[in-house]
Amino acid sequence: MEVTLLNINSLGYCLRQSIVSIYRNFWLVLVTAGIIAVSLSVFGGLLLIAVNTGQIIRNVESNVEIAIFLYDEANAEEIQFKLDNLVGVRNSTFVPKEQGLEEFRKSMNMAIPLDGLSGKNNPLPDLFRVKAVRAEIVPELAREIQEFPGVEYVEYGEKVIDILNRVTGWLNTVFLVISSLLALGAIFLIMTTIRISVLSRQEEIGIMKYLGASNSFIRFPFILEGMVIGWLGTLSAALVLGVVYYRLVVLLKQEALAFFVQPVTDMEILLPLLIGLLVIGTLLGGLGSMVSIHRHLKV
Amino acid sequence: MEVTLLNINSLGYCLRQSIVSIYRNFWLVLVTAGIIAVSLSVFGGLLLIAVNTGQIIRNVESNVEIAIFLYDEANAEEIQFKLDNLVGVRNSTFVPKEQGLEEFRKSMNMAIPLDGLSGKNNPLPDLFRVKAVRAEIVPELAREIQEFPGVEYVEYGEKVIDILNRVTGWLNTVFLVISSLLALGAIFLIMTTIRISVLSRQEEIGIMKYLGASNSFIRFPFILEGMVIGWLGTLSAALVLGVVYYRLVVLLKQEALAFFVQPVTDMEILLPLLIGLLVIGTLLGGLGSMVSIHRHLKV
Amino acid sequence: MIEFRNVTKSYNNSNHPAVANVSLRVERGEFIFLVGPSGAGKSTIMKLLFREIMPTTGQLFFIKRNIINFTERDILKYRRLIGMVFQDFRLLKQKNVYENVAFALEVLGQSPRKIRQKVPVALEKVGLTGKEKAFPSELSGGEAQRVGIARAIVKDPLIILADEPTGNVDRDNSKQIMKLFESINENGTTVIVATHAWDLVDRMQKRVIALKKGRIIRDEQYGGYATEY
Amino acid sequence: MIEFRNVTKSYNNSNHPAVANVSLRVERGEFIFLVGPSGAGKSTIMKLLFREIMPTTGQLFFIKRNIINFTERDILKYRRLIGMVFQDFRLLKQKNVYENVAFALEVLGQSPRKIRQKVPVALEKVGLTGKEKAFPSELSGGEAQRVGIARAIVKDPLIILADEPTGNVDRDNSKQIMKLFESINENGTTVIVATHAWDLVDRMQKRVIALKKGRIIRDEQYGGYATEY
Ligand SMILES: Nc1ncnc2c1ncn2[C@@H]1O[C@H](COP(=O)(O)OP(=O)(O)OP(=O)(O)O)[C@@H](O)[C@H]1O
Ligand SMILES: Nc1ncnc2c1ncn2[C@@H]1O[C@H](COP(=O)(O)OP(=O)(O)OP(=O)(O)O)[C@@H](O)[C@H]1O
Ligand SMILES: [Mg+2]
Ligand SMILES: [Mg+2]
Repeated sequence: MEVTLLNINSLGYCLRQSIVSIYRNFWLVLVTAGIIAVSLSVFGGLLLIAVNTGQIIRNVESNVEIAIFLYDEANAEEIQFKLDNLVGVRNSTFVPKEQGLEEFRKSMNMAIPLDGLSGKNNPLPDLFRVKAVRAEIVPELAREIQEFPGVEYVEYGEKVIDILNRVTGWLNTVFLVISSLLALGAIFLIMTTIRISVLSRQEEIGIMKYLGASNSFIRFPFILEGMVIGWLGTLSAALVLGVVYYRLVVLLKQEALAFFVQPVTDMEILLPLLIGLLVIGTLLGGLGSMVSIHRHLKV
Repeated sequence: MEVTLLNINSLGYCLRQSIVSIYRNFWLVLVTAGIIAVSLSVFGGLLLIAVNTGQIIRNVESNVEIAIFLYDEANAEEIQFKLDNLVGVRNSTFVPKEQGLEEFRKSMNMAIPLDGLSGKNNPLPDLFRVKAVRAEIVPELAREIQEFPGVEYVEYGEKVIDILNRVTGWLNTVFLVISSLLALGAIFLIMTTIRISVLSRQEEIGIMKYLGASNSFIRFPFILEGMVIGWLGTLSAALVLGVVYYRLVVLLKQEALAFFVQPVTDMEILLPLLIGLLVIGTLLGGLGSMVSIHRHLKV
Repeated sequence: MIEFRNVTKSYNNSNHPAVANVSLRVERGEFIFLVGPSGAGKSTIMKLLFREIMPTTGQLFFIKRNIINFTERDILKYRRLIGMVFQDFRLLKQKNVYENVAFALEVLGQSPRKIRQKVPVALEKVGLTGKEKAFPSELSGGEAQRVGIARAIVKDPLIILADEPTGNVDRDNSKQIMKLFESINENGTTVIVATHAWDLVDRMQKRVIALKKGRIIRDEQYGGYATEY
Repeated sequence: MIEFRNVTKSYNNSNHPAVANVSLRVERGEFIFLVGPSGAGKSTIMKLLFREIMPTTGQLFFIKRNIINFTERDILKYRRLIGMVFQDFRLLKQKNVYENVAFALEVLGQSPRKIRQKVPVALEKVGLTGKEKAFPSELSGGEAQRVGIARAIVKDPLIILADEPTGNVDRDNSKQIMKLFESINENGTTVIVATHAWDLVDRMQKRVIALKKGRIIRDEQYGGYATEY
C-alpha cells in the first residue's frame, strides 16, 4: 500500500479548503485583515510624510543662492557663459550694481534717500546670483567659481546650508528609526494576530496530524488564507491612505501654503509605494501564517 | 435555599483567580501586553515628536524680530522705556546708525569700501530691534509701536511670520489627524487582542454560566487581568520610549545642532505624559476586557 | 416539581424535531431513567430542563413557575439548585480537578473553609482521591467523567441531572456511581439520569421514560431498559 | 504484526506509570478487546500504538520496524494505515459530518470521485445517513462517536484502533458497531477495541487483554469481560 504525501487531488482539496475556511472564519479573517490594515496605514502614512518632508527640504535647498561679487573690470558675459556650462548650476542671474542698490534701498526702507549713491557714487559691485541643483554641492561650487577670473568674492548662506544639511541628516535618522520601529511593530502585530488565529485552530491542526496529514497539506490552506487576509488588509490600508492623502492634497492646493508645501502627487513615486505595500502585506500574511503554524506542526 | 449573587467569599475568589489566570496564561498575557506596548510606544513617540516640534517652532518664532526705524530727531531713551513696558515684548536692542552701517558693510563684504558714508553722510536711520514673546502677537505689536512718537517706520518679517503661523496650524492639524488615527488604531488593536484572548476562553465562560456564575463573578477576574496586562504593556512602552528618547537627547546634545533643535527634557512636561500613558493603558486593558467579554455573557 | 407541557424542540437546521410534543411530570424525590436510542432526544430534554436551550413550543414549569419566563438572574439562581453532569463533561480546562469541583461551590459564594471540607469528600465518593492536581487534559475518559459527577454532587443540589454519567466508566465504577445517585436520592434529591447502561437500569427498577425520535414511547413506574408492555 | 517489549509509560506529573512493563504480541488479522477499570491504561496503550505518545522505556515494533525510531514522514505514513477511533472523538469542529469523514481520504490523496463514492457508504454503515451537513456541535453524543467510527473505517485501514467506541451509543447501535468491526476483521483487518461494554465482550468471545493499574493481568484467546481463571 504505497502512499504519496501530496498529489494533484490534495492540491485541489487545499485550494477549495482555503476558500471554505475564509468563508467560515469570516469574523476572524476580518479582524486579522483589520489589524494588518491599521498597521500598514500607520506605516504607509509615515512613508508619505517622509516623502513629502524630503520634497519640502529639497524645495528649500534649491532656493539657496550663491552670490558672486565681481571686480569692476570683470567680463560679465564670459562669466555668465562659464556659469551656464558649470555642472551643478541650476540657473544664474546677473545683477548689475544699479539693481543691487535698488534692492538695498527697498530692503532698508523706500523712504530713506540714497540718491547720492547712484551712478558713479554707487559703492556696490556687480554680482551674479546662482542657484545650485542640490544644497550639498553648494560649497564645492562656490570654491570652483571663486577661481574664475574677474570674481572678487563668492558668498553663500554657509550657515543655512549647514543647518539644512544637518536637519536633513537628522530627519533621515529620525525617520529611519521611527519607520524601523513601526515596521517591527507592524510585523510583530501581524504575526501575533495570525498566531492567535492559528492558536484557536491548534486542536484542528493536531487532529489533522493524527489523521496522517503532511505538513504541506495542513500548511497550504493556512498560507493561502494568510495571503488573502494580508492582501485584503493592505488594500484597505491603501484605500484609507489614498482617500486621506487625496483630501490633504486638495486642502493644501487651496491654501496659499501650496507654494511652500507642495505635496508629492507624482504617480511615479506613489505607485511603487502602493505596489510595495500590497506586496509586503500579501507576503506578511502568507509568511506570517507559515511561521505561526510551524510550531503546531510537530507530529 | 437563599443564594446571594456575589459575596465576600466570591470577591476573594475572584482576586485569587486573576493571579492564577495570569500565571497560567503567561504566553497570551505576554503577547497582549506586547501589543499594547507597541501601540502605545508608537502613540507616545508621536506625542514626543509633537511636543518637540512645538518647541522648535516656538524657538524659531521667538527669534522673529521687529525692526523700528526712528526719525533723526526721535528720543531713543523714551522709546526704549516705552518698549520695555510694552506687554508682549521679550527684549529690545537699540542699534545706532553707525552700527547699522557696520552691519550692512559686513553683510555685503568687508572688502567693499563704504568709508564715504560714515558720520554725517550715513544714509541709515537709528533703529530698535524688538523680539516678541510669541509670533502671533508680532503684527499687533508692530501696529502699536508704529503709533509711538519718533517712530518713522516699523518692519518685520511679515512673510516669515505668515508662513510660520500657517506651518504651525498645518502641523497641528496633521498631528491631530495622525494621533487620532493612531489612537483609534491602538484602541482597535488592544480591543481585538483582548477579544481574541477572551474568545479562546469562550467555552470556559459558557461553562461558568452553566454552573450558575453571575456576570460580575465571571467578569471581575478578566477585568483585573486586563488591567494588569494594560499596565504591563504601558510600562514596557514607557520604558522603551524613555530609553530611545534619552539616547536621542544625548545624541542631540553632543551635536552642534543642539542649539537649533533643543529636545524637551522638562520633567514637568514629560511626567504627565508618562502618567497619562500609564492610566490610559490600564484603563484600556480593563475596559477592553469588560467590553470584550460582554458578548459572551449571555446565559 | 417539574412539568413539561407539550414541549417541542426543533433545532434550526433539522427537518424533524429533536423533542416532539412531550408532556411529563416529575415529583420531588423521584429517581428517573431516560433511555432511548442515540439521537432520541435524551440530551435535548436534559438541556431543556437545565434551561441551556429554550423549547420551540410548549411550557416548562419548575415549582409552578414557568422556566421560559425566567430572567437571567432567575436562571442563575435556578442553575445553582441543579447539579448537572454533562455528556461532554464540560470541565474548565484551565482549572485542575480540585478547582473544577471547588468552582461549583465558589459560585455559591461558600466560604473557603467549607470548600476545603466538601471537595475532598466529593472526590472520594467518585474514587478520584489522588487526582486533585491533574488538569482535564491529563485525565482518562472515565476520570474526567467522574470529575463532572463530583462537581454535580458536591453542592448538595435540589435536582441532579446526569446525562450519560457512566459512558466512559467501567462496570464496577458504574455500579458505584449509580449507588451514589441512589443514596443521594434517598436523602430527598430528585435524580434524572439519561443512560445507555441497560444492565443498571434493569437492575435498579426505577421509573423509566423511554424516548424514540423525540417522543415518549414508554413511562413505567418500575421499569427496565427495554421492558415490553 | 505488532509487538510491545517491556513498554512502560509514565506521565510527567504522575507518581506511578500509566502503563507498566507491558509485553504483548498482536498477529495480523486478530480481534482484541482491551478491558480494565477506568484509569487502567487502555487509552495509553492505544496512544502508544498510534504513536501519539512515546514510551518512557521499552520497545514497540510494527512489522519488525521499531516505531520509536520512525521519522516524521514514517509516522504520517504509518498513521494512514491505521483507522483510529478516539475516546474523545476528535472531530474537526470546522467541518461538517461529511467533510470530517472525507478528510481521512483527502489526506490519502484519493480522487474526488472515489471520495464521493466511499463516504456515504461509511456513513450508512454507522447509521448516520441524513446527518451529512451537521457540524459536530449539532450532533448528539452517540452521533459524534459514530462519525469518528465512520472516519476510521472509510479508508479501509490495515489496523483499526477503537478506544471506547460505544460509550455514548445505545444497546442496539453498540451491537451493530461491534458487528461492523467483526465483519471488517473477517476481511483481514486487525482490530483492537478498548471498551467497558462487558456484555458485548462476553458475547463475542474474542481475545481479551485485561489491564489493571497499567499491568496486564489477563490475556485470554477466547475470553469474557471478567472471566475468572
Ligand atoms: N445543536 C444542534 N443543532 C442541530 N441538531 C441538533 C443539535 N443538538 C442535537 N441535535 C439533533 O437532535 C437530535 C437529538 O439529539 P440528542 O442530543 O437529544 O440525542 P440523545 O438522545 O442525547 O442521543 P445520544 O444518546 O447519542 O446522546 C439528534 O438527531 C441530533 O443530531
Ligand atoms: N496526559 C496525561 N498526563 C498525566 N497523566 C495522564 C495523562 N493521560 C492519562 N494520564 C493518567 O494515566 C492513567 C491511565 O490513563 P488512561 O487514559 O490510559 O486510562 P484508561 O484505561 O483509558 O481509562 P478510561 O477507561 O477511564 O478511559 C490515568 O490515571 C490517567 O490519569
Ligand atoms: Mg445525548
Ligand atoms: Mg480511556
